[in-house]
Amino acid sequence: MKKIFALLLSMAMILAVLPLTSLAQEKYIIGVAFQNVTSDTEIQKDYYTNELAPALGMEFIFSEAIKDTETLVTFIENCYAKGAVGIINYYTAGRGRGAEAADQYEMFFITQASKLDDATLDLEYNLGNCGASVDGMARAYTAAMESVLADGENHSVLMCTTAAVGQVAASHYYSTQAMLETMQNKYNLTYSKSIDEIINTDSPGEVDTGNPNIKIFLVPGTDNDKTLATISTPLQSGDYDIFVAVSGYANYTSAIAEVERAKNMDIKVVATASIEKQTLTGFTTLDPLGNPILNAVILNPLNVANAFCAAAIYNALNGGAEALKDADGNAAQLFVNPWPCPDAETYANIAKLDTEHDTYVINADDLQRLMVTSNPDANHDSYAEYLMELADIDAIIARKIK
Amino acid sequence: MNRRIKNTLITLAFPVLMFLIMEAVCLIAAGRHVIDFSTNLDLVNLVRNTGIACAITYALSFNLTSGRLDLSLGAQRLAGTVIGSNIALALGLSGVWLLLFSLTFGLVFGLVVGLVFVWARVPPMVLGIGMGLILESVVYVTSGGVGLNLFGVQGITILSEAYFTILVVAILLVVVLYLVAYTKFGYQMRAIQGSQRIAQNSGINIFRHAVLCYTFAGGLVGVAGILDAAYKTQMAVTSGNASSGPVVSNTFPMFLGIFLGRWSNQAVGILVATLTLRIFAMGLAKLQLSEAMSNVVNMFLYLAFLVYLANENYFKKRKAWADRLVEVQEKKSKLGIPVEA
Amino acid sequence: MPTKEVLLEVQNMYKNFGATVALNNVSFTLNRGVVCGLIGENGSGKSTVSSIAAGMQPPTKGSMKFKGEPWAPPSMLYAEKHGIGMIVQEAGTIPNITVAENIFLGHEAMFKQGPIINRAKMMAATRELLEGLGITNIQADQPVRELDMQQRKVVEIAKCMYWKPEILIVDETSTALSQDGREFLYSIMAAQRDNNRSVIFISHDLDEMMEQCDELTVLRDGVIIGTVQKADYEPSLIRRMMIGREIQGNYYRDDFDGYSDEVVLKADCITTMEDLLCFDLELHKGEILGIGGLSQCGMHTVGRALFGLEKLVDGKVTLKDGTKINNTRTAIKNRMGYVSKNRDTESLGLSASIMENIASTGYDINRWHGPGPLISNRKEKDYVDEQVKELSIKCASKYHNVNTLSGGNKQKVVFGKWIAPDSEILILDCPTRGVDVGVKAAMYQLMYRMKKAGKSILLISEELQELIGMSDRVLIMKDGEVRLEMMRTEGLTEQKLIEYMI
Amino acid sequence: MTDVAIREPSSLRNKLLSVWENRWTTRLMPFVILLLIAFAFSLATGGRFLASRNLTIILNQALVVATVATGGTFIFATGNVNLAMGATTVLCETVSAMAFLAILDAGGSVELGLVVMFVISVILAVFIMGFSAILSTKLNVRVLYVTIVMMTLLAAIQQALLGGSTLTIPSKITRMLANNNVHYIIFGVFFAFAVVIFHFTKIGRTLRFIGTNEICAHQTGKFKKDYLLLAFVIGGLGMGLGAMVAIIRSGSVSITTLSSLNMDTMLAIVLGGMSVFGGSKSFVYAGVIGAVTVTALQNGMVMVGVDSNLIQGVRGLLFLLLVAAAQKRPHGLPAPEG
Repeated sequence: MKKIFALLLSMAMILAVLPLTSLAQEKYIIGVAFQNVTSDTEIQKDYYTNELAPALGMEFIFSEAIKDTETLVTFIENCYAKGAVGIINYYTAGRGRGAEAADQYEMFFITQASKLDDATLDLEYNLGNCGASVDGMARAYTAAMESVLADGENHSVLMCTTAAVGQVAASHYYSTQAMLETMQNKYNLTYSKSIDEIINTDSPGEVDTGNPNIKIFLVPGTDNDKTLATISTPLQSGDYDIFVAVSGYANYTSAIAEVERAKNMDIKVVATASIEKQTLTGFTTLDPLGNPILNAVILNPLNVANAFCAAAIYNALNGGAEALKDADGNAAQLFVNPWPCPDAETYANIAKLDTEHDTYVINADDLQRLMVTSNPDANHDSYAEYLMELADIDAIIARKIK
Repeated sequence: MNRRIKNTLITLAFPVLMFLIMEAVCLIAAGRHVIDFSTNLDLVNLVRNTGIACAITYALSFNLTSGRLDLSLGAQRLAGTVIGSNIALALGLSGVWLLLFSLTFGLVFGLVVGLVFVWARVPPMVLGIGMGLILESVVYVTSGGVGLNLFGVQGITILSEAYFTILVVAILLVVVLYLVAYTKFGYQMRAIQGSQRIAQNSGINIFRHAVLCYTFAGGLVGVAGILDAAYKTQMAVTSGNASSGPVVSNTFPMFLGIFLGRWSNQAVGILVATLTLRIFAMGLAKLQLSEAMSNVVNMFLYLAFLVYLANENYFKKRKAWADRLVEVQEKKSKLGIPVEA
Repeated sequence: MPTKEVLLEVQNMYKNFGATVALNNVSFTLNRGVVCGLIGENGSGKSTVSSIAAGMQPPTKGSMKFKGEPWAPPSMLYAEKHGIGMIVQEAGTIPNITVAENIFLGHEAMFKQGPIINRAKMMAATRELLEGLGITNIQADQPVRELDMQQRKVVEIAKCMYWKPEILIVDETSTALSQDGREFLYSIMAAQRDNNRSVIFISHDLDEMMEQCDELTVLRDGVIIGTVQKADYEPSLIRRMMIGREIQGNYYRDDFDGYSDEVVLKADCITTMEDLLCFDLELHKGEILGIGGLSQCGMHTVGRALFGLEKLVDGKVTLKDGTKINNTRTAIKNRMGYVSKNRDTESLGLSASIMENIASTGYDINRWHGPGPLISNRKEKDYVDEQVKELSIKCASKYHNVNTLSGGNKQKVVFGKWIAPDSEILILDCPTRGVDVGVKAAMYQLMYRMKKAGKSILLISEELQELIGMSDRVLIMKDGEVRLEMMRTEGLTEQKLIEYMI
Repeated sequence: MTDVAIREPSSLRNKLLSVWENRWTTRLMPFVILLLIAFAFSLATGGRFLASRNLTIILNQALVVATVATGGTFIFATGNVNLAMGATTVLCETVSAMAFLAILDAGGSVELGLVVMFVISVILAVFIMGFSAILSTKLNVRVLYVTIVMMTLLAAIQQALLGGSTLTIPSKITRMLANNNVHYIIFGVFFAFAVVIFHFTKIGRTLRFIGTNEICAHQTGKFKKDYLLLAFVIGGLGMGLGAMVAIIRSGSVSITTLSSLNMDTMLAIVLGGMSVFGGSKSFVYAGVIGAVTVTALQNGMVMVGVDSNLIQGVRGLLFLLLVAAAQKRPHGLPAPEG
């Protein structure tokens, strides 16, 4: 027995030294750590592979759904093993430890989140965040709420706040805050508790608005069977005619349709969504009372964030890392402004975006502006400025949709 | 005849009693009814959840009663529903066709797992994990990572109608009742549960039987999957055999169902048990307990039931022990041996 | 006498299990309307030839003819359907299903009516069958777990009779039956003969065979010694044919040395949930105390109770120094050992190696110097090697699994397990069951050597020959009580013992 | 005759069977599999796979599962399956992290915090496992179902404690621990302890014998209720220490942390060559070998460029094939566990 193992071991060693397949090294290998694998993930993958990869000379490795910091660190280490030089991370809770791991293996690291992790700001390879701008989100939600409250009637709001509690997801927190403030200004409500306290209560319940015919009901927690059961009670009371969801809204639509049919009332739906077929169907399909299922949407420009992240890593790889740091040399916090979309017509145009080369909001040509090799003064401020430009959806439509 | 009536009464007592208890608790604690009849949303939720849980529990009962805990049932549910429905959608079909395709593909994947079990003859726990991982990958690849998206698809609302769901559950009940009580398959199942050796010696093909168990279980979870996906308009891809979570938590209604089966039969018992537990869950939701708290309460109830089930004849044994002692005293006095106090 | 028509013909049949030869060129014929008895000691091959005829296992060589046609049944089901039914010794019913379902196990399709199996028709057929056989105390829809051992055997008999077998094979079933159960069996066999069909009745109980069978074929070590017709039955002749071989040396003990009257183990009016009620027993130093009786007489429970395996409702089991034995750990700490009747399921770890099995009693003995839990591999190896050499256990290596050994060697491993820690008191429950003759002789010599070394042995056995041959003192039990106590010196004979057994 | 007919194996097949059967083959098979995997991947990646940095990466990744699995082998040896190993480890991680942060907030020193965190994690894990064992033996509910209940109960308790939030240990502290190889020391000490107990003491032998034949063990004075408790307690020790290794590696805990740990641990133990029915074919290093094999597979396949979601399917397939190959194919169906 021992002889066989000795033989096996030595063979393995010899073959290991002999590099049989030389790994073509000219492409930058970048790891992309997704948090969820859903339909919009596939759209983003197409953008990465068809548009960003050729333009930036990169090769992307896509992860499975990463739900905890261990898996994120493992993915980063495995990417390093494959020769990756950069990581784009979507798992916000793991951004601190992820930045550290990437720094240890000298890989540039950028996360799509709205709030920096202060412990790892100074790490050399940590390029910071490029996430939804919190006040952008707040502005978008205020606009969306105002569009559904425009008729001046009394309205009551049932809202799924998902990860707002404790600002686990900053964008969720500020969207809820925007809703509460809009309602407060519209109907000059006096909340018995501070808005921060209201958002941070972790059991579902009605908010004390001080105005009997204006009701607000908040449901925290991830969307699953339990949240579906919890919203049934307030929903079927018929008191709430506006439903707001900061993440998925699709799995509540059947329940909403049921109540609309039973109570013969229209429940308007306001939600965060991404540019994908499902959002178009939401606007075009009619609910039992003949109104569109989806009334107002806050669109997350996912591919914009992806383009900036990839470009940031590209610049860092080509000596432009310092330029990306913020004023006092720390990791940057770039904000992508969501696009408010109050109705079907506006979405009809937006839907045409990001379908193929010409309609990508940031296609290969637009990228030149971000790449330090073709635009030497691409830096933190120029990125921020470009991002502000992209806040205006109408300008983009005008430019991209001929 | 009165034995049959008595049994039916006992069987029905469980859900009715649970409803009354939860109604009382909800009214006192939260001032709400367990089931709010103003809209039929609660009714739809109750019927759908019971239907889904009942289908999964039937699927579990086929294998667990023969000592096989199949951890790949969740992945079979995912594969049957996503792949089946996607193919139906591709063919331009909708509505009930989605149900039929999910059922068919559930049966197919159940058959695959059964055949692998009979060929590889690895322990069921190992088979479950292995096949669970494989099936989840197959679903990811075939659906291009998108899973099943029914949002806005016409004609699927029928699948979450209360009456349609009741009809589906009724059909499941009849089919399972027929399979378990009136077919050779059912007789053989009980025989194999008793002793695999004697059953095999009496000429029963235990391999064919195991494959049938896995196949029927796959079909049932396919149905459960589409009923769930139709209501939530989507079913996302899972990884790390996370899809086995909901399946394992259905062992409670299964044991309760087998226990209730004493007064009727296993098929009716499992349906009644699932209904009882869903009413209980609805009550907890009405009390607006957080998800964590309702899980804790559910598990304590499950543990208490398991303990009762394991020590059911505890009192019978103690009584028999006492009777035996009396016999000893009599014998001793007869033999003239001094009887201690 | 009905015309002599040959029903079954067996020609030059051989069968061996690995090394042991079970059947050695066996040929015989069975005529219609005959209750033929196959008698012989354990391991004589009587069960083997019948189980081959009933399709339980294939012969290694040789052929059979049934009603003139060549006969090689692939399974018991096939044989049952085509005229040869068999009742086996071990339990053949499934407890959690009803009597009807047991009887028609594997044949449910017979009651198919359209798409469903007609349960009512199955129940009716069962009731009709039970009434036909005069069985009244068993209901068709009763789950078998509610029946006691007797009734379960009766159900097995009914299951067999449903197919109206041309040949009914009854393999050692009577030992499990009470008196009325046996009467029922004899009536079935008589009915079989009157309907011009036949029975093969297998037992090692000579008196029962002589009473019930028209002819007796005697088997010894896989060879047919001869067939005796009912007219010229003569017990001593048959017994000599059964045992016949010149016993090399003293197969059993031939000495009459007594034992010391020091009591090493005492059962003081013990009562268990079943079987025993105020039962007393004393075991002396250097004594081989034999306990005999039918298998349901409670003797096995005595063995288990003395070793702390049965919870005592009342009374106590005490050692010489008064320590109470209430569980196996205390028993073993006080150097007791127990060999169970069901060797493969209770005395051995089949999937473990010989090493692990024998070493399992030596964990505290083979410590790696000092009180700690550490075990010295070297001491443990010697502990096992000594037993393998001492008992000459035939095995490729002590690291091989026990399930690769023959029956005899397995029993040696069990003995080794208890002899290695030098146990003072050994409780042996049917120690030589299913063991070939050579190993039996070795075991008897071992028991004798242990007695001479002052160890005490409680020998529980269903074989009267063994009890008579080895015991200093014999207790015969029936229904949980000692009916007879005889000393070796008073000349033990089967006749005297059997009277008190039945 | 009670002996079942034994087929007359032909000489070649007999020789093959005896090689397959003999003691050392079954023990070394997992090593061979690991070597073959390493060999295959180093071939495909031109040696990058065997680069020392990558080997340390694999070891680091496997450490958590290896620690928990080493504890798990004690439970598996008795022929019992425990579905709550992952939930127990994560709950210990949560409670001990909360304690640590509380001490830090209250101004206590880091060292004190670490010691308290360490002690709480181990004691809580041992308590949970001991409680499960007693629950099973005293109230005679099957072990498998007790663990199903515990799995959900512990996850619910963690959710009640944490809600949606994530606890983070300051990375300065976890980095300091990692640089001093504390996680290697934890694993090393526990593994050494486990090897001694499992292979050189009466406890290890008894656990395996109970796994082989519970009744026979009882008749040789070894009671399941005592040794099951012991197996669960040592298993708990592994989980408490596994929680510490996890904290050092990731430094944060949330309700989704290590959600597939239980499955990975069972995968590792079985892939390491142990039978799910326990018994004599159990050895304590199965957990480690299995954990390294699973991690090497994952790492290698990423390097070779297999899509992440496909990797899982390949892992499942290899798991089934290796287990089927390593066992003697039973002629009936595997004995029921439910």
